[in-house]
Amino acid sequence: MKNPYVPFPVRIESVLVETEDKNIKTFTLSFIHREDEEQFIYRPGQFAELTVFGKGEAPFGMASSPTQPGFLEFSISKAGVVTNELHQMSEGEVLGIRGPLGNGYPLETSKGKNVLIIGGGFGFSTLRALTNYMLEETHRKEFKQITLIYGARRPGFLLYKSDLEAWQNRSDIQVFLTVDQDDTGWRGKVGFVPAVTREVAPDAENTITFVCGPPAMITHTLPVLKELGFQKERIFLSLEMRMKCGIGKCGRCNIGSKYVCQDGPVFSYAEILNLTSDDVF
Amino acid sequence: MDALINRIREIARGLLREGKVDVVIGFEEGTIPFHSRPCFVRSPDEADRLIWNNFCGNNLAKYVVKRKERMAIVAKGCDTRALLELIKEKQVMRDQIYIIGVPCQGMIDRVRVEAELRSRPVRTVEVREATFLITGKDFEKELDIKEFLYPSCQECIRKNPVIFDELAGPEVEESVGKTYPDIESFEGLSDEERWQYFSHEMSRCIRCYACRNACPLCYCTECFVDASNPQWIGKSVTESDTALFHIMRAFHLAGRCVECGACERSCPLGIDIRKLNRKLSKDVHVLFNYEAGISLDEVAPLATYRPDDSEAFILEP
Amino acid sequence: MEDQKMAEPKTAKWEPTIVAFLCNWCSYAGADLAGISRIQYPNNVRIIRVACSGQVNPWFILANIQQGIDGVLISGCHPGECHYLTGNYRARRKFALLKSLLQFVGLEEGRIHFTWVSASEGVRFARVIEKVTDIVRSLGPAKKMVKRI
Amino acid sequence: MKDKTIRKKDVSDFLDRLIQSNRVYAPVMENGYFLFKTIKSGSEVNLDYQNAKMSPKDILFPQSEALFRYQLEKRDVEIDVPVQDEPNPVIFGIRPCDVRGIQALNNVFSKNPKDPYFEARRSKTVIVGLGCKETHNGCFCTTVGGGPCTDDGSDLFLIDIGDEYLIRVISDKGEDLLKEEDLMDAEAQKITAAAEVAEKAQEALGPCVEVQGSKDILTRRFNDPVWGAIAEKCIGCGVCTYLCPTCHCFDICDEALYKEGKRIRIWDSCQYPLFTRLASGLNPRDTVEKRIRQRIMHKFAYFPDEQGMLCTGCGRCVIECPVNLDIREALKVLLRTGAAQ
Repeated sequence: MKNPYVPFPVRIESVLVETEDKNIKTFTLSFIHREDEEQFIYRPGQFAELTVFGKGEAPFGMASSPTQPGFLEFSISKAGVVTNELHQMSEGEVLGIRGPLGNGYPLETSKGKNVLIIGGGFGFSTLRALTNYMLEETHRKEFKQITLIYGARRPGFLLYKSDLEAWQNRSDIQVFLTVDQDDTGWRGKVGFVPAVTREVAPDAENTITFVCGPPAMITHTLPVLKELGFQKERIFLSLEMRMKCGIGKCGRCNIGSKYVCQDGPVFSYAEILNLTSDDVF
Repeated sequence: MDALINRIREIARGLLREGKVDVVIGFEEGTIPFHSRPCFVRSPDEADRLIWNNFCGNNLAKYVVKRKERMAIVAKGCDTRALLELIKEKQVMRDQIYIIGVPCQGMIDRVRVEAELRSRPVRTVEVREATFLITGKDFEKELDIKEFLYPSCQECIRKNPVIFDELAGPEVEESVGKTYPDIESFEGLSDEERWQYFSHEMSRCIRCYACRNACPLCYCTECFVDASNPQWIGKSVTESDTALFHIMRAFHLAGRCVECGACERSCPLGIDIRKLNRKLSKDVHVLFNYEAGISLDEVAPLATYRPDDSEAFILEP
Repeated sequence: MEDQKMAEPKTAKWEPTIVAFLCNWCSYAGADLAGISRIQYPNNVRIIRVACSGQVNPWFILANIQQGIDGVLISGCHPGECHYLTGNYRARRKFALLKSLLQFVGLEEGRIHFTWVSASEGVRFARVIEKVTDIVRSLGPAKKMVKRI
Repeated sequence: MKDKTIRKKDVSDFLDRLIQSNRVYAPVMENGYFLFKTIKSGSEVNLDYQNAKMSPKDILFPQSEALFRYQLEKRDVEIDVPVQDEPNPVIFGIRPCDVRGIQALNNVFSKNPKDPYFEARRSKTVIVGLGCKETHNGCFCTTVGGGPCTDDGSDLFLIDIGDEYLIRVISDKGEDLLKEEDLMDAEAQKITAAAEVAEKAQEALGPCVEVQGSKDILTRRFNDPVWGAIAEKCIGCGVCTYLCPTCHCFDICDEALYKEGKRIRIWDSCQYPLFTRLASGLNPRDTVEKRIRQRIMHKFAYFPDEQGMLCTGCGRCVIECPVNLDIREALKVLLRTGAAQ
C-alpha cells in the first residue's frame, strides 16, 4: 500500500499567465515516472496536494480533465508561501504531487440530465475540468443540454481563453460569459453572475447544477436557483477549507462531522444545509 | 481575607449597579484545589462569585486588550503594572478600565507543592495565617506559605497596586530595592554550566505557547512563531527552534516585562522560563535605570536612548 | 550540509564563516575603502549591507546562529554620526541587551560582535575583521543552537 | 494464560530483563513530575504514581517526526522514507485512560487511508496497563465510558493488591512478554482481591455528567451563546490539546537547507487562531468561542459513531489549564441545560 504522505515527483512543462494582474498562472505538469501517472486516476472536481520542496504543500483542484492524458494542469493564485514560491518557478523545475484527493463532481447522477455550470473568477478551474470532460466525444452523449455561465471582474480576469473560444464555437454547449465591468471591445454580457443566471438558466426540471466561485457569488446565486425551482439535492458546490493532510486525519478541514478533504470538496446544497456549521451560505 | 473579599464584591456590585462598567473581571472559586480562576461578572447579583485568596495567580490584565466594554478589573500589584504598560502602549484606554486594586499577599506555587507531595492527590487546601493545610486521602500536611510562594512572588517588591481607582484593602509591607541574587549567581556559572541548564530547560518544552498566551503583554495579532510568510522560525521541537523561540519571546518583552511570572505559572512542565525575562529586567535596570510598569510618563527603554549609554560591549580592534 | 560542517575541523583546515551586517553609510563604505586601498583582511567574512545598524532585527542574528554561522558582526556609524541621526543609538541599546542575554544562556561570548566603523576607517575595518576572525576561530565551529536539517 | 502475580520488589528486575530485547517506556519521576521515558534500568521506574504529566501518545505519534527526506536533483527528486526499526516497544505502567487514548488514535490513524507511521509503531508495541487504586482531582474516566481498572486495549494489565501486582494476561502479545518469566499463577483469593480493588476504584469515581446523547444535544446547541460564556476565559494556548491522549491534529511542513530537506509532521492545535486560516486570510474559526466549540464538538459530537468519544477522562486538561477551564463543567453546562431544553 502506498504511503499516503509521500508525493509523486512531477516536472513543470509550461507556465501560462492567465490574468491581467498576473496573479493567476496555470502550471502544466507531467509525471517524471510513468508508473506514478498510472496510479494517478482522477475525476473532475478532485484535488491534489502540490509540493514545493522546502516550502511545503498546498491543495489545488485539477484544472485539466482526465480525458486529456499525459499532463495535469493547475491554476494557481498567488496568496501564501507555497503559491508565492510556485509563481517564481519555471519550466523544468521539479514539484511533488499527492493525490488525487476528495470526491469530485458526481458524474453518474448527472447522466441523462441537463447540466448547468456556474463559475466565478478563480473558482472556475475545476469546472473547466468538468466542462472539458463532458464535452469529450465519448462523454458528450451521456448528458443532455449543457449551459455554462462564467463571470469575472473584467475580461482580463477570465481564465482559459482558448478553451472559452473553442467552446463558443461549438453547438453542443451554450456559453455565457459575463463581466462586472464593461471593457472596450467586450462582446459578452455585463452584470453579476446571479443576474445572468436568472436570465439564461435552463428549465430547472431535470437539470443538475454545479457552482463554484467566490462566497459572495455563491450566496447570491443560490437564492436565484431556488427561485427558479432548482432542487437543493441537485445543486452541487465545491467548498474551500484549509486542508493539510488531505486524508481526513489532521483535523483542520472539518465542517461538523464532514471532512472537506475526504467527504468533499463537492457537496450538494442539501448536504451543506445539514452540516453543523455557522457559515452556511 | 474575608474583609478583602467582601470589599471586592461590594465595589463590584456598586459599579455594576450604577452602570459604571459592563463587566467586572475578577477571580472565582476554581473546580480543583489550588485553582482560583478568572471570571467575568456582568450583573450585581453575580458579584458574590468574586473571591480572593492565595491562588489568584493569573494576570487578569490579559483580558483587557481588544475588549470593547467598559471594564472593572480586580488587580494585584503585578496586574496593575501590566495594565499600566498596556495603557502606555495604547492597548487599552485608561478611562475604559476601573482598577480595583488588591494589595497582594503572594500566590502559592502549585507545581512546587505537587513536587513536594510527590504528586499524591490533594483533596482540600485550607489557608491559615502563615501556613496552608493540605489534606489527601490518607495524609495531611501543613506547609509554610512563604516557602511555597511562586518565585516571582518571593522576589516581588511591588505587592501593592501601582495604579488604581480604588483599593480593596490596606496596603501591605513591601521590601525595598530591586535585587537579582538569583540572576547574579547564575551569571557566575561558566558558559558550559549555563548552557547545560538552559538546554535542559528547553528540552522539556512542548511549544504549547501557554507562556506566550498567558503573558499580559503578548498581544501581537500574529506572533513571530506563527508567521508563515516569511517563516521566521521552525515549528518542530528541536533544541534550536525551541531555544530561539524562548530567547525571542523574552526579547520581545525587554523593558516591558512586569515580572508577574504568568509565563512560568502557565507552563504545564514547570520550565524556568522567567529566568530569561528576569535577566533582561536586570540589564534594563542596570544599564538604562528603568523598571517596567511603574510610571506612565517614562519612555520605554528600547524606544529611546542616551548619548552616554554604556559602550562596554562594543568591540575595539 | 551540517554534517560536512561538523566534519570539517578534523581536517585542521577549518575556517570560520562570519556574517557582517554593515550599515550603508559608514561601515560598508569603510569596507569599500579597505578594498580600494588594498588593505588585507581575512576572507572569512560575508558582508550584508543594511541601511542602518538600527535596522538589524535581533532575529537576523539568531537566524545566522541557527544556520550554523560561526560568528556575526554588526557594525554601524560611530555614535553621533548616524545618517538617520539616532539609528545606531537605538541599536546600541538593543544589542547591549541581546548580547548579554545570549551570553547568559551560554552562547560563547565571542560569537557576536558589535562595533562602529566610519567611511574613512578602512584600516579599522580590516583590524575589526582580523580580530573577529581570530576570536571566532579560537572558539571553533558553532554548535549551540545550530539547527540540523 | 492464567493470571499471574509479581511481587512489587521484583518488578525492577523484571524490567531489567525486559529491556534486554525491548525498548521499554515507563513512568519516571523527573523535575518533580512523572513522564514516560525510555528506561535504561528498572530501578528508574516508579509505579507509585498518579499519572504522567503528558500522555504517552508521543511514543506512537511523536510531536515531530520526519515523513520523508528529499534531495532535489537537476530534473528529478529523490525521496527517502525513514524506516521504523525500534526494537519491540513496550509501554509499561500506562493508565487505562491513556490506553483508551491509544485506541482512539488507532481509530483515526488506521482508518483508510492508513497512516503508515502510526501503524508501524502501533503494531509492534506491547501495552502493559496499570489499574488506578485512587484517582486525582481531574479524573472523570467513568463519565466517558472508561474506568480506573478497565483493561481493554492492554496486552497485560497490572492491579495493585498490596505487596504484589496481579497480572492479567489479555493478549498473545502480552503472553509472549512473560514467556521467559517464572511467575506464580495467581491464587483465587488474589484474583478476588484484585477484583475488589477494581470495584472499589470504580465506585469511588462516579460519572460527573451523563454524556449519552451528547451528539444530538451539542449539535442542537451549536449556535447557542453559551459557547461564548464557556470560552471567555480561554487564553488560546495549546496545553489542553498537547497533553490530551486523544488529540491528534497535526501540521505538515518542510525544513530545508539548499537542495535537501525533510518533510515533518508536527502536533498542531485547534486552539490556535492560525490553525484554519487560509492563505487568502479567510478564517472559518476566527474566534476563541468557535475554537473551543470545535474542540468539544470534535470530542463529543462529531464522530462518536465511527471513532468513539475522543475523550478518555484522564483529566490533564482539567488540571493543567492555566485558567482552569474545566471541560467537565463545560459539559455539564452544555448537556444538562441542553437536555432540559
